[in-house]
Amino acid sequence: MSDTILSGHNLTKEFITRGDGAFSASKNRFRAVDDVSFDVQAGRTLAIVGESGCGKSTTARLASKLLDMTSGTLRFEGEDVTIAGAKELARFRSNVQVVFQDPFSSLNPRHTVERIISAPLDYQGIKVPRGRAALVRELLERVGLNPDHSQRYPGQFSGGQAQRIGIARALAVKPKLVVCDEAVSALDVSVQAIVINLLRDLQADLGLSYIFIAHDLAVVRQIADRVAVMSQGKLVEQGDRDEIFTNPQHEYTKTLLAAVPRINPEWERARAARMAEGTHPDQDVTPRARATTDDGGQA
Amino acid sequence: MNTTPLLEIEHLTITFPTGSGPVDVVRDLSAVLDANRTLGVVGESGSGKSMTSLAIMGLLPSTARVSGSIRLNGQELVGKTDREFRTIRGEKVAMVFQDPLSSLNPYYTVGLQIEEAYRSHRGGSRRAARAVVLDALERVRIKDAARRIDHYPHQFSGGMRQRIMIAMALCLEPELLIADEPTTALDVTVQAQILDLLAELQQETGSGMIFITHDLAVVSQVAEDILVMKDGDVVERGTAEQIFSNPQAAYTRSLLDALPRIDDPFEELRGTAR
Amino acid sequence: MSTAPSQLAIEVDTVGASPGGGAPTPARRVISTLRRSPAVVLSVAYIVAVVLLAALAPVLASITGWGPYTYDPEAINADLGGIPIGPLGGISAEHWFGVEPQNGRDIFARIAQGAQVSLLIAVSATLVTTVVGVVLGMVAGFYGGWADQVISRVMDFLMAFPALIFMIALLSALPAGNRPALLVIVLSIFGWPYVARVIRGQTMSLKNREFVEAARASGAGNWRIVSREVLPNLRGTIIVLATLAVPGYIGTEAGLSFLGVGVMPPTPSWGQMIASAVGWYTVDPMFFLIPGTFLFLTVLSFTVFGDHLQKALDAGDAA
Amino acid sequence: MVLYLLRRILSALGILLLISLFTYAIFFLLSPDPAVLICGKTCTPERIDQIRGQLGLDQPFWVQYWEFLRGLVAGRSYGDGPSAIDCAAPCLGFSFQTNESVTNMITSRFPVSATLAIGAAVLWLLAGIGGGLLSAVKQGTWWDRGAMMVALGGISLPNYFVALILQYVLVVQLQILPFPTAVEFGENPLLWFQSYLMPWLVLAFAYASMYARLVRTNVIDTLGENFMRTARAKGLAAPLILRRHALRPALTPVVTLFGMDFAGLLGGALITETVFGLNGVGKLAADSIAKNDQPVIMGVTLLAALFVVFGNVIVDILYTVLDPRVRVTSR
Repeated sequence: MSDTILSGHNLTKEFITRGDGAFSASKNRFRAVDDVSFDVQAGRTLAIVGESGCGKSTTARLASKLLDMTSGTLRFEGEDVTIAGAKELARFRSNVQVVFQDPFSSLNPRHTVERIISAPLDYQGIKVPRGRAALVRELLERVGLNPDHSQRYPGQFSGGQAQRIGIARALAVKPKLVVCDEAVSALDVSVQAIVINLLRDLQADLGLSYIFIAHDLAVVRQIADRVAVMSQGKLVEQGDRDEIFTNPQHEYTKTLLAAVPRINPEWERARAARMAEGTHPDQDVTPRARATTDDGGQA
Repeated sequence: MNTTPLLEIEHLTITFPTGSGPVDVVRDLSAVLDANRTLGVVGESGSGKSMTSLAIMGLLPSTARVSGSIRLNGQELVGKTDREFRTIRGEKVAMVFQDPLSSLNPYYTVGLQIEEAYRSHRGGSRRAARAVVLDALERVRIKDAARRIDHYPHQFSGGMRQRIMIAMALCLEPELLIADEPTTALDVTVQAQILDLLAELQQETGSGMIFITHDLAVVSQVAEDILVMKDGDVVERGTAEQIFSNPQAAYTRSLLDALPRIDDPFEELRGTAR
Repeated sequence: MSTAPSQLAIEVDTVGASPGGGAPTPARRVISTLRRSPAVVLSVAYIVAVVLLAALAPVLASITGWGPYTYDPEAINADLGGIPIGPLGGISAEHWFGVEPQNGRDIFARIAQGAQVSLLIAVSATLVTTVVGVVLGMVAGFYGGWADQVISRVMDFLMAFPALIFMIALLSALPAGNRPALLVIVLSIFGWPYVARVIRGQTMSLKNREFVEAARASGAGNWRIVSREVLPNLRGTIIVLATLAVPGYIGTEAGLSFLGVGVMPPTPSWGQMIASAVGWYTVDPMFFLIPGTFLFLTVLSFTVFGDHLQKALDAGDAA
Repeated sequence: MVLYLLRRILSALGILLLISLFTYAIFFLLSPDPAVLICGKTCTPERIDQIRGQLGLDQPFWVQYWEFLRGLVAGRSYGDGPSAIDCAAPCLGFSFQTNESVTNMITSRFPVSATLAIGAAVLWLLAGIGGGLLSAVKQGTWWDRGAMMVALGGISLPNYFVALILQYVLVVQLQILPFPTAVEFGENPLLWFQSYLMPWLVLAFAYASMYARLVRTNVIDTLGENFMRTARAKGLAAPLILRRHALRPALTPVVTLFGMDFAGLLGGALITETVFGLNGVGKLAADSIAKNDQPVIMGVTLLAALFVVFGNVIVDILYTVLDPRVRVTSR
């Protein structure tokens, strides 16, 4: 039985938008996140899904304290961190890290990979006895990149590689929870699969918890333990993965699931049968091994 | 049956000069498409799938070198001048792009942007063209079309903008429609609507369609024939059923393996592969 | 995930092909791009020459034997109203660029001295406006809120000012004092908003980039984010703005001196030399052509260099 | 829309008020006593006091400033009784040098500055937009390179230097044009045209260069937009694509720039007017500055500020008309 690591209660975030048209100065309140509650279990993954503008990314920012909430409470390991002082915030930051959607935008193009990955240590004043360079090499290796590339700049990597750098950065302070905000959305399918596998391996090895924000239900199905569905700022349904996918209760969840494009199940079955028979001449080409070379991970 | 197919591409190669010598973005591509059928072109970024469609439209940058043959109803397109291509574009082949917001000119109403496509080929009065535009907007299910015709692109949602792009493409009733990642920028529910719409319209008009996408699940729903591309090469071709139930190329298989599924028949298999 | 724009496939290749070891830093790439352009090389060579001319003005004066303030009655023809003796405004082995009509001061010495004055004013004003503009622009762009409101209103106000007329009026009303210093102050007051406006805009867009959020999530405070994440990304913009500000200030200083409210005689400045040549342009065109050409080429060189720098930096960002 | 206009005009008036306050304060603080200036060399302390009283110079700063503002709006009279001098609104006072009404001085000079500005604007818009557009379309050709080189020269050459070269070549050496003189159009249209020709050219050259560079960049950027690809994919003819789809997005920012530049020039082209001896507002400013004629400097500065500030307002309004995105988001 796992413990709750992070819980949000009745989280609400309002933005005040100034009518940005030239003719109005009226202020509008826009409720991006409306009374959202969730628990993240230690070592597990909570996925938050929804379409664009549903408030899932704002929820991620509230959960990682990148935004201050309008109301609600956030607890980390039972401790209220809704309003955190400098000390509590520092502790929170060393426990909760974020991986962002756009691998290039989230890496400072003017910094070397080593500087990027060691930045959290630097910002939090954490000393590394065996040296930062050594830790960075280790982390690069851990996420499947060439440790000799630590002096390169982000622009010299492919999208999938850049996203691994973002993951390595998140791991540098040994966090307990990683918030992945659309972390695989910008990647090609084959690269996506590798990064998802990497995230799963890291979870198994390090006991990480994830909040996984995504719009792609098929991806969520692969990684989530629990799923929360959001629409227009509200959390419309929440449950264990299989429950949500096989027996959705809310109308919106049903619509969402129905809209996901599927391959003809007969074709899928036929292929599965062929694969099980092992009739393929080059059976050893697993997606992972294959795609790693495509991604250039260890190249 | 010995009629000419709608579109015949033979040994198409597209080359770009770069600082480090010429690079083939498409190599030796051949394909055939008949009216009322859909050809899916699948590949990841940089596979050259979009270049092929730009070559059919004559919209490649002037530095591109094209060899091989593209025949539309038997008429050779490779080597045509920009002026000659004008009678093809819009009139015979129309295109729907990925990002409908940046593909529409923000300075003009959607009505005018559809109307100018129609009038530059068919001429006629603005009043007559407006009726055609209204009809096109209604066919793509834009509610309150009579009012919306005078709105600007930024006043529409993403899905609505893509409908407008489709209306623009269909107002001249082209024989071939090229849809280049038409649903990639859209939410999944909107994507489903747009895919339905495209299928319905194709049934009405009987045009051929080339559907370019990176998404295998989407292409499995819309296309009868499929080309799988990688780094400018066609690695596999076949009917949708062949590709999905019995893929031959290792690359196709790896793509299919990597594809996350909403109802996953391979759960256990993948589990062991890990 | 996106459809390939024309170069995508090609770019992916070149990224993959970069050598394993010491990859070029962005700065080195920009410099090597710039060195390939002959226009840039010529411009930089000219700028270096003018800077040397300015720095070595006293040395050069002792070599030629003519200082900027020394009269040479022998070089002018008093009977003809004081026009220089000899062709082309009296250009000779002794006076390399000829002499001024009426008093026979050596033009080469005055050009060199004028270069010193003009460059000093322009570079100082550039330094002041860049520092003030970058600091205020970043504060306004990063913090937003009332800080932004105050700074932006002041910027609007200063930019709505009819700056030239006002500068002239102000300079004419101000006591003589240290003219170059006054010029720097006046140029800076009206110059910083143009820097701040660009920096503010860029800071606002950088602030929303994910790497700034990433730094915040990593535990960085505002100061660290500004100095370590935002500022390095403004470096290129700042360098370009400063490079293009120098010719602007050189031109404005020359214009003000031309109108008689800038650098005061006898201290030479290029604009003021042209002004004093106005009365002589029919009989001694070299008198305005020489300082005018120096002024033109200096402004041109800085502009060419700035333009190319901007292009090279933009290209570097796109890659 | 009305509300927006009102707010915009109010804020413009606010800025004008601030500018007037600053200008007034600076002259109040920095200038020598105007009474001494007016009085001349043979002056008794009584006479000075009398002048100060008449001009209100013995009043504190805020009173003087308030009187000045009131004079602008409602007119004022200096001194009292039969010796009082009336000054109708908008009253900017009287020149210390000539005793002329500053308002009259400015209105009589304004047509010259306007003529200069309009003529130059026509030239630079034609050359700048035409040249920039052609360069963009023929990007990389010899025409493009040549035009951009000329434009680079145009933005780097100080206009008084160009003026001197032109005068030297056209007037002194080639004798194509006469020495510039101040002639009314009615007197001698040809001479009038000839005397304005060089100032127009000089002024237009600098602006045309700037505009050509801007237009070229904007058009090239627009040509790379996705909607240009759509326009081509529709099969539109190349001229229509250029005219309709490229030009409007590319030229909209130019409208903004033009509004500001033209407004600035209406307030007087100081250097050009001075070099060519054109009796416009700019030359008036330069002359009054040289003679320390405060009321005139104040008047000219305010006029220039008025044009710049309201030029800004007009440009903003125009922008909302030209760019539908700005127009409609506001509803």
